[in-house]
Amino acid sequence: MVDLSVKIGDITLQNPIQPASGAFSWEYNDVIDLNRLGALVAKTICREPRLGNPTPRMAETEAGIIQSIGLPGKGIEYFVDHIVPEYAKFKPPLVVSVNSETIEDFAALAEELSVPDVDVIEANISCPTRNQTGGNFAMHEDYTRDCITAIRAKTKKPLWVKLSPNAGDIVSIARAAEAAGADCLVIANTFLSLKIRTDNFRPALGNKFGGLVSPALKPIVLRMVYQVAKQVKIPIIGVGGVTKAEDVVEYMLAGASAVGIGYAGFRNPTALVQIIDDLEAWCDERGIKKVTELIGAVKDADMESDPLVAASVGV
Amino acid sequence: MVDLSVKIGDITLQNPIQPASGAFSWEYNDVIDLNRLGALVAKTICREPRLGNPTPRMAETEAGIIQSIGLPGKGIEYFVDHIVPEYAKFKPPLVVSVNSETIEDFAALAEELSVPDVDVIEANISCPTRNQTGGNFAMHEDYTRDCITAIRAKTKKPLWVKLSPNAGDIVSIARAAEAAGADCLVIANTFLSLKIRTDNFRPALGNKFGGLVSPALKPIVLRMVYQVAKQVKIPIIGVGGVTKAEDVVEYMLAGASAVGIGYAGFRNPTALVQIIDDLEAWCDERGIKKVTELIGAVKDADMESDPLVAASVGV
Amino acid sequence: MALVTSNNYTNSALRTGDVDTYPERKVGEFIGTVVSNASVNDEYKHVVLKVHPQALKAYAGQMFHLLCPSPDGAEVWMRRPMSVYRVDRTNGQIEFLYKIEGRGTRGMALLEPGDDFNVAGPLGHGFTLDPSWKNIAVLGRGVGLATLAPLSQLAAENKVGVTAILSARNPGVVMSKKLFDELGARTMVVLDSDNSSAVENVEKILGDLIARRQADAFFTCGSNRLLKLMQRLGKKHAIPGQVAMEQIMVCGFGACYVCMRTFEVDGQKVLRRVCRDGPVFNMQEAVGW
Amino acid sequence: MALVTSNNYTNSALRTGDVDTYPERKVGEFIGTVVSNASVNDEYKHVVLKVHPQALKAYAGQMFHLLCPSPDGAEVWMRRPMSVYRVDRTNGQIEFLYKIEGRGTRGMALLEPGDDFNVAGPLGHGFTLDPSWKNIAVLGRGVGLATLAPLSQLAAENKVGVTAILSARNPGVVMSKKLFDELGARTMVVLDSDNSSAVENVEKILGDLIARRQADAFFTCGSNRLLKLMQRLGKKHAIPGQVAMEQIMVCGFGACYVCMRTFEVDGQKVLRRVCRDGPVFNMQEAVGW
Ligand SMILES: Cc1cc2nc3c(=O)[nH]c(=O)nc-3n(C[C@H](O)[C@H](O)[C@H](O)COP(=O)(O)OP(=O)(O)OC[C@H]3O[C@@H](n4cnc5c(N)ncnc54)[C@H](O)[C@@H]3O)c2cc1C
Ligand SMILES: Cc1cc2nc3c(=O)[nH]c(=O)nc-3n(C[C@H](O)[C@H](O)[C@H](O)COP(=O)(O)OP(=O)(O)OC[C@H]3O[C@@H](n4cnc5c(N)ncnc54)[C@H](O)[C@@H]3O)c2cc1C
Ligand SMILES: Cc1cc2nc3c(=O)[nH]c(=O)nc-3n(C[C@H](O)[C@H](O)[C@H](O)COP(=O)(O)O)c2cc1C
Ligand SMILES: Cc1cc2nc3c(=O)[nH]c(=O)nc-3n(C[C@H](O)[C@H](O)[C@H](O)COP(=O)(O)O)c2cc1C
Ligand code: FES
Ligand code: FES
Repeated sequence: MVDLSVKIGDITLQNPIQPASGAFSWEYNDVIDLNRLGALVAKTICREPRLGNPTPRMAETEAGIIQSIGLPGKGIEYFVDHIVPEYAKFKPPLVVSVNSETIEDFAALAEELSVPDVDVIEANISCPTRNQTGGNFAMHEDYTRDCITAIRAKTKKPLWVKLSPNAGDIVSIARAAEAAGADCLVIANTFLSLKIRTDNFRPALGNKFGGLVSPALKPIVLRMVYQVAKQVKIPIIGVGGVTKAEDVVEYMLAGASAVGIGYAGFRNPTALVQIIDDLEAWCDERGIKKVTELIGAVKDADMESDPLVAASVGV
Repeated sequence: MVDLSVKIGDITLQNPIQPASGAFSWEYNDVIDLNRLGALVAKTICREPRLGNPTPRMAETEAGIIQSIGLPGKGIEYFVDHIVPEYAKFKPPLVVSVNSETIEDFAALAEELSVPDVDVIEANISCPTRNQTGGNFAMHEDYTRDCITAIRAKTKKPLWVKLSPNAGDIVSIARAAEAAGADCLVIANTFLSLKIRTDNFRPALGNKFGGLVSPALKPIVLRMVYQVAKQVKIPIIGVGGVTKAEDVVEYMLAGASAVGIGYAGFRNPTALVQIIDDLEAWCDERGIKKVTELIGAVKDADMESDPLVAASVGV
Repeated sequence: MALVTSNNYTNSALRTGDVDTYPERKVGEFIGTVVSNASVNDEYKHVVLKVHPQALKAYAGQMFHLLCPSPDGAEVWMRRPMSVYRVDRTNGQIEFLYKIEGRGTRGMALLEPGDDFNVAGPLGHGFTLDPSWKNIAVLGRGVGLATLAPLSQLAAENKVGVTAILSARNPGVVMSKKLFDELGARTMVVLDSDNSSAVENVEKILGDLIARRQADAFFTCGSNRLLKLMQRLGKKHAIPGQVAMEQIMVCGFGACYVCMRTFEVDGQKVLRRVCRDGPVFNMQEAVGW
Repeated sequence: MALVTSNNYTNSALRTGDVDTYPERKVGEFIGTVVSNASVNDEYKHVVLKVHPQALKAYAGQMFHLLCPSPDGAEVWMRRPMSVYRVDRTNGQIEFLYKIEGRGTRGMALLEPGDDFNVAGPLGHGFTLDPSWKNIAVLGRGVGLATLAPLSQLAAENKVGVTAILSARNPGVVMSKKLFDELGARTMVVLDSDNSSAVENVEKILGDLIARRQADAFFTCGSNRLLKLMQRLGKKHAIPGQVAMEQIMVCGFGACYVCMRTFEVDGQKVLRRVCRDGPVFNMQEAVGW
């Protein structure tokens, strides 16, 4: 039977499947055994208690949804005192996602979150509806470097950095995060989007803009993972449009060490566990002994470059 | 009955529906009456005859397709002598899309294409599979400004500029294009993407990377149109995921003056003409006298900003 | 043509006969088999599903999150929440009463006996009955009746008397009267068509019930106007109440914070999650809907 | 459950009785009505569609571009090209013979009599018969036979004799023999299971035909190996030939340049569009497939 475990820096995950931040909570233990997951990822927490954005916070689009939640939460104190202990009841490592408007506070939060039951700090520097100098630092190389440098100085916990698909040059931003001390890159957050209702001419979301979530986006995020994997040494977690075991394989072939899953768990609450089982079966059928063999194993070295040759073979 | 005509600079289109470059040719007259369209848009032409990319050039994804054609064509001479006359048989204005690896050649091509039967030059500075300093200038403000300035100096034809959704800050690039003399912005080209086959671990396209085309992407492109429309004075043509009349309305509400359509015409070869009819009916049902009333008419001025108020009304 | 499950997604939901490998579950993802899916009137249908026994734990006011089939060959991307209308433990069936609104419910309307239907639940906190209550007053309108109907089942099981006031546009769209009747409730129908549904008239009916001590608690769903009325009377006469709320949902598990409604608790406005903190809430705390 | 057309897309295709507002059209988007969709064997099905008269202009070697229904509730994003298998002008029907391969053809396999099926065509250049030809030799395998079969119809109409060599894995998957037979072709079956399909044996059969002047022209589709054989023999004996090619398509109209194949013309390799320059090409020019 295949060994599904993967290493993200010093952390070993029993398998490469984890939830995506914001699309998960310990409350999912109602429907799946959380001890089966590679990691547990908490919703992004901010310092102050926040109400979040005006409703509606979700609207269906032609092929997916847009959502704009606005990082609601009860603040960091409540989080450390009441929510971390909920996650601590389970065995997989706990990844705590954090966001702040300022670099100093971001670093301070990371420090305060570095309590024993927290295993990883995930810096969500890519919340699409925050502005680029306040919370959405991942749009720029410099902001990314400064922010991650500051956080790195304040915590010894493994530091994962969630990047933005809205950035034009994700490779440079990824390299900046790596250089500043990130242990892993999470690629990517959601795509800044807009839906206007044609019945009343109003934006469909209370917050106007929202992040697009759709399996349709997987080829874009996969391209980003592939490009970044060729340019950095730290591991990558691919997030975007994973809905089945083959998608995990595809991300790993492109260079990811693990994946995060949001939408699929909304569609099928038991999806994450099933994807673990399906991935195991997929590897076993092909005699793959360790799932890590798949990482970066895309066969892209000997592609036919002559169109005249290519167009005379196969379909 | 509604007046569907719109003005793009000095050019009047009988309606706001046109094909997207590369997804159309005069050969579509086999199935629809081309004289019904707002404009005719030719496939991007380059100077030299080009074979294009190795096959396969298209692969289906979970919710759309990726494609990488590679701008094949018989070169500019053949184009002017044989293809322009094919389009000239029809009444709508002819938009000729052009691309080059260098700024000088780009400008020279635009000049050579400025023949009487050509009504508009569309500078495709956003071909996703070309690199950023060679053909895909729309990833950077500076390259965009330099390229459009050079072209503007060489042609008096209306100059439309097709932007890239892969750029991180499309507003700045749009403003650069406007400042350099663009008469209209076409937003946007395709999203750089990758698909890896899990059966043989190989990229699905002969050219590895391709552009993603999917109705799923409309909310992203719509957001770009909305953002740019607030910051420029020249008209915008929205391109991406238009498959029905309501999508035209949505783009116009966001600030577009017209739309370009690719995928929908592949799915339903008669779609473009039907969308014109449906748009007319949609306007008539609502007593809209001129379709131009819709441009930028999104009601975004008085949105409820208090989440506590928003969450106590409606669904 | 018959649809099978999409290859793009996992298929791990429990079917009727499946062994549950995670019996600790409070909530399941189930593939029910459609037993019937009949029209109630022009706007409403009633679907009966044979389900895995785990799904039968549902009680009044709880909901399921439904993966509606596509009405048109394009995917329906989000689940739709629906109150459980009836739990038939004897036959291993659950039922939903639904209004054909948009794409999701249009997809549901296409279900035929024998079809699969993926439902997740039961979710949320439903209605609760205080042992001291002898008689309750239930006031609902439209699709709200689907939510309130199983309350009469719960009440019957707990030997609590029910007066159900069913509000509707006209006699043709009165719903659930039979179900309430069968379960021993006293039902009264008020209509827009003869003006009996006017707030003043409903207020009078409720006033009578209060006077006759037939209203130890209030229950409502489906109309903001009727909620306001019950809140006012409840406050005045110190009658406790529960209201079932609606909001657009994504997860259904309390994780995503999409389904927020405003409540006023100790003079302070707060947001709560309909899916997990509700859908049934203290009537006096609900700000509106 | 029955599918209707997706609201996300236009619905402007011509149904059987519709007035064509653009009668100049060479190509139509049609909504045909499924008359039957029966299995031919384990892998192949045969669908018969009632269509608008404009669709009946199709002839041998031309194709339609099919908007396959979803097999699984997730959209099928691209049309699939299929050769027209038979045009039945008397009954206003067109037919396709297809192999169940992937999602698109699995969706097709679900079609039931009475269902709508959106097909665009006829597209491309089909087979042509030179008036000087008296007898032609047709060699096909697998799904290639679907493309070649209507050639016998064309030949019959032009009073040209046909010898059809049908290659297959085993007797169970031989197809179209009946159709060829009915239209007066001489059919021969060669099989992998008894080794009669080996290139040497087929070469012998073709050699005989050539010797007996029964092969004024060659036609093939469905196997690269058989194409190479016919090319070689055709070159040696100066027998003209036509081959129908396949390639992944997007538009079907010649606009997108997705469907390219390599040809050698006057010693020079070029790319041509299968959808518009073909799908039928000069056999000697085809480089491979
Ligand atoms: C707790 C709860 C219980 C409910 N019980 C019932 C019931 O028993 N019977 C019944 O007919 N209806 C019930 N509803 C309402 C039902 O969920 C909506 O009618 C349904 O989601 C509409 O979906 P649609 O695709 O047909 O409509 P669309 O208009 O196409 O829906 C578009 C989007 O809006 C969302 N949406 C629209 N209306 C609502 C709504 N009222 N609540 C939540 N999301 C909505 C949908 O999820 C979808 O994302 C309930 C809602 C909630 C929250
Ligand atoms: C001119 C022409 C005529 C054809 N005639 C017939 C016929 O009469 N009967 C028949 O059974 N098949 C025929 N084919 C092949 C048929 O198009 C493919 O079998 C079909 O597209 C496979 O689709 P799928 O969704 O079932 O398979 P999938 O494997 O899911 O297809 C995946 C993708 O590859 C494309 N694709 C896969 N195989 C082919 C192929 N061979 N040609 C073009 N695109 C392909 C599909 O369009 C799709 O985008 C013909 C192809 C061409 C080009
Ligand atoms: C409702 C919702 C809430 C989200 N909240 C967060 C969040 O708090 N922090 C974060 O980093 N990402 C958040 N995301 C983004 C997801 O983590 C993930 O990046 C995205 O959904 C793409 O993955 P998917 O395609 O598997 O859904 C949220 C997504 C959704 C749908
Ligand atoms: C097959 C194909 C070829 C294309 N070729 C070109 C091209 O030559 N020049 C160009 O500017 N855009 C090209 N595009 C992009 C389209 O013009 C358009 O921007 C894109 O398809 C998005 O619109 P849609 O969602 O309506 O398809 C091409 C798209 C496709 C699918
Ligand atoms: S729907 Fe996700 S929290 Fe309620
Ligand atoms: S499929 Fe578009 S050119 Fe052939």
